[in-house]
Amino acid sequence: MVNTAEMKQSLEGKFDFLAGKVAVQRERRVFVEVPADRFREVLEFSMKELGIDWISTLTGLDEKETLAVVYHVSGAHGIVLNIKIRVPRDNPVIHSVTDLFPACANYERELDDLLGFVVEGLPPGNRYPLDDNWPKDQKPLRKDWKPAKAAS
Amino acid sequence: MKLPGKMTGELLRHVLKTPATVHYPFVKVDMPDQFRGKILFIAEKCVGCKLCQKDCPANCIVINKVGDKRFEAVFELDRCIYCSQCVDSCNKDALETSPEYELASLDRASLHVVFHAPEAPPAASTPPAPPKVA
Amino acid sequence: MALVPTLFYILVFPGFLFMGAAGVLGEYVDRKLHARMQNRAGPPWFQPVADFIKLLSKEDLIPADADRTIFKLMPVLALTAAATAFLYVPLWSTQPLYSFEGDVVVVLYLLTIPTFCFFLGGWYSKSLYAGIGSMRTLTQLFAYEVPLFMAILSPAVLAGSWSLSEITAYYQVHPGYAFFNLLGFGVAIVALLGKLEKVPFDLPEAESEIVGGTFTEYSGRLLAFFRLTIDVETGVAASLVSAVFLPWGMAGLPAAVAFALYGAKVLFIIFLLALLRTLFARLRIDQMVEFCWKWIAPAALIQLLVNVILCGVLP
Amino acid sequence: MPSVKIPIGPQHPALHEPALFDLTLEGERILEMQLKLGYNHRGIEKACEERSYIQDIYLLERICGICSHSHSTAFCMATEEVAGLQVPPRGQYIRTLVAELERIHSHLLWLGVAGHETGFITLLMYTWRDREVVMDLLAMLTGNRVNYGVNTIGGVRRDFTAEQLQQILKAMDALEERTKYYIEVAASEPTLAKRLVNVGYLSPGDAMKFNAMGPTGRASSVDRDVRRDDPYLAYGDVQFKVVTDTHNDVFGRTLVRVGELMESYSIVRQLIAKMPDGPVKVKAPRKIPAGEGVARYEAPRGEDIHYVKGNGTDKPERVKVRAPTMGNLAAVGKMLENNNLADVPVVIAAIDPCFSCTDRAIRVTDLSKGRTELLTWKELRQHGIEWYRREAGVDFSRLNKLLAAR
Repeated sequence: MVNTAEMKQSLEGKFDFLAGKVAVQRERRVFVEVPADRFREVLEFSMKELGIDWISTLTGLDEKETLAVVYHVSGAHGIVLNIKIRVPRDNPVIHSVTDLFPACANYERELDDLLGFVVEGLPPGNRYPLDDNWPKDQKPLRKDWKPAKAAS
Repeated sequence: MKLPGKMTGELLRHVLKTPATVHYPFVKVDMPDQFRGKILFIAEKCVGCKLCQKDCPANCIVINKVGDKRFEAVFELDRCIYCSQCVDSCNKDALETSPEYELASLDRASLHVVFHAPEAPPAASTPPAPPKVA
Repeated sequence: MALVPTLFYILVFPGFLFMGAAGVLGEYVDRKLHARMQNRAGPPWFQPVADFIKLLSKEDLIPADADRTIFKLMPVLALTAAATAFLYVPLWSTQPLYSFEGDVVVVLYLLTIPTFCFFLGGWYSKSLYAGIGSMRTLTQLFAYEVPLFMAILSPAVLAGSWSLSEITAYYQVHPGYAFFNLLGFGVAIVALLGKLEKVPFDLPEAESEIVGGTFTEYSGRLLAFFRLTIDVETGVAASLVSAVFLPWGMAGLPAAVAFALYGAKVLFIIFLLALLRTLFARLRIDQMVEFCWKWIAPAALIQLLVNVILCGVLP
Repeated sequence: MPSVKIPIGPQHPALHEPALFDLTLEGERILEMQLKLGYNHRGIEKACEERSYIQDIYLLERICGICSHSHSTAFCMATEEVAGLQVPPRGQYIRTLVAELERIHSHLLWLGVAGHETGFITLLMYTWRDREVVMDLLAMLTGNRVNYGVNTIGGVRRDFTAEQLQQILKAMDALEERTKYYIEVAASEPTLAKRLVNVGYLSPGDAMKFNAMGPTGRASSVDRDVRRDDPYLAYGDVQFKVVTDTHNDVFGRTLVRVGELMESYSIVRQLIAKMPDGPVKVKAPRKIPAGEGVARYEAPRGEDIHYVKGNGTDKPERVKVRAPTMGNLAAVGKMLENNNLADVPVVIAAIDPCFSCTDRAIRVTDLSKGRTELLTWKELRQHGIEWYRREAGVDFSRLNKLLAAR
């Protein structure tokens, strides 16, 4: 099984755009940022070589100019690899990874509903977690979305 | 073949044992000393820093200045989640928890508790006891 | 037959009033034992009465689709049938209030009538849950009724009579012979669980599956009557089983002692029922039917055969 | 044979909280499940961004009433990672202790729920009575029975006295004896086994494919436990066994949970024996620097993950919570597949989902006919009736006619 240092080494060695950019925050916490178009390659490499077989969740982030997704993946070795990709705010298209991780469908729907990502290749299903009546253009987790003042 | 009725002995033994439950509204269980029940406010100690008001997750505390170094506290107990963070936040020990837990009320107004500033005796309106269930 | 004593028998003792009181007391004992076996405090002594009075004071709601006549008639009919059966069961002497050759069969059939009333009441309330509950009631009936009949009739076979008073009188003469019927006693207790719709055979009213089952649409007085019917049925069935299977001390004792003995026997049977319903998980309907036909019915059949053979062997 | 879509929920007698399970059936067989979630969506992640870190602890603690400590600990661990705070060892041990007590109470609760759903009320009453021992312990230690509120950024809010620790040890002995008894009952009571064995089958391959976590996965041989794989708090200092099982059904999940109860008692004893002295918390700044942290936590139901991103103010930039049930939902679909529709309420009830942590629902889609039908509970029951007619010879055809007429 790989350890944290080997994972860093292996990722930096394989992908030149990651050289020196793999951040190890502490033992078993690896953070990388990859270009959106190379993400799939990195993920498949990790699954093949780095013992990644488990997706914990996806986190969507609103970073003002861009939107970002963090894929929290891990494996039997317990190392959490956090792969971040950035997409432009006006065209937030990401590709589904449900073919690799079938459990991922609801996490990707959540990105769509709460942050307005467009997930390509997502299997059809109900929206999650918002109600069917919720307006499609309201994305609550975007920073510019403010809830109506609650009547107190 | 396994015979059903594994628990027979256990059940028969318990017929004569004291039950584990109590007849609640008539018999009350005492809460431990450190139980986080209704919050009490000691107006004499308050210096008006409003840290409790700021840290309250439920926004149920309001500290009002009523005079020179005199402060009153207004608690909305229907919103309080009894986390006692305000007790931790207070640097002057002006807040403390009490083991009182029977706080349900049919009248929402009774859950609006005002702890008056020092001159007047701290008179908390006590909510009526919950309706007795026969 | 004098009118006044007859009315007294029917209405007060051992008729409606006594029987209702006994049934309610039986329910209390059952619930209390159930609770105490589960280490709970259980209800106070007046709880069944309080429940009954509360239900009486509530509004009767009848679904728009339901057949009003049958819907209203069934609780009354069920209670009447159960109450009538009480008059034919010997309590603390070999002599019940009324007796004739063949009354044991009549009592058994009278005890079946409430079950049919549950079925019809549920069926004609046109509720889905009640419909399913009704079907389950009937399915169960076919599973437990035959073993119950065989089990209760086998002591009668041994005694050579279809009259309850003669059966009890026979066992007064031969008290030891009652031990031959122990298997039948067990079968009767298990079948009673089905008749009284208690766990593990409470499928007609399994609340986590079909809400209220047969009684889903019933409320108020009508539900109170149904509940009382079950209480009275418990009393009658327990008395019948005690008279047939535990026939000791039915004659030659002072009235008070005999009555206390009768009470003890009935309480013992209620205790057994409470223990069994506390002990098990609910079966599915297919498992229930399978269990009854695979184990209970053959056991009852063996009991019957043994008694037929004993009949020829014993003096 | 044409397939039919049937939804179960959002309001349903077998569900304790709103959820909609959309099932695709072929005849009686369930082909596929889709979820409609969100009935309990409370916008907690958005609310966290508008509150300070201290307020967030209590908000996140109230995501779920059963695994409240899991959420608050995971959030605190993630925040401490961002802020670079090191919780003193005694604080770590106290957090771990409460975590294990919580696991004990959650598993005992589950055992009772399993008893209730199978109509075995006695098991419910006994396990919940024994659960009171843990609840009382937690009330004594933390000041409340459910939302313990022991965590704060940088440590814990309360220290435990030696006397209290002795009381815990005493309670553990009593509970261990009871648990052994329940293991015996579960293994030898045939009426209980009839309702649990071969219900909700999930093969090891599918469990891994759908990332089934916690006892659900471990009952299907998925040997994953965050406590061992990614040690946090004081789990690196204690010895324990990860309980797995090969039954792959509800019965296996029961065995895993009671096995974990036994492990938890041993963990609690080790923690108390090794409990270090010293402070229980470090002072935490109100303003947390910019940065991100990920915390994984083995909650009683599986892996709970929190992601916290700070931006230098006293309010987090982003908090992401993934509760264990959410991760197990995909596997739930697999469990229902190839089961009989008549058994669906039992299967759903037996997986012990935490509906508050995750919202969910099922809708059934008719693949062969390509039509979607909304079937009500009564129509579902009708399927059950037909099944019983075929399998048990119970004829419900008259009832079916009645249903068709309505």
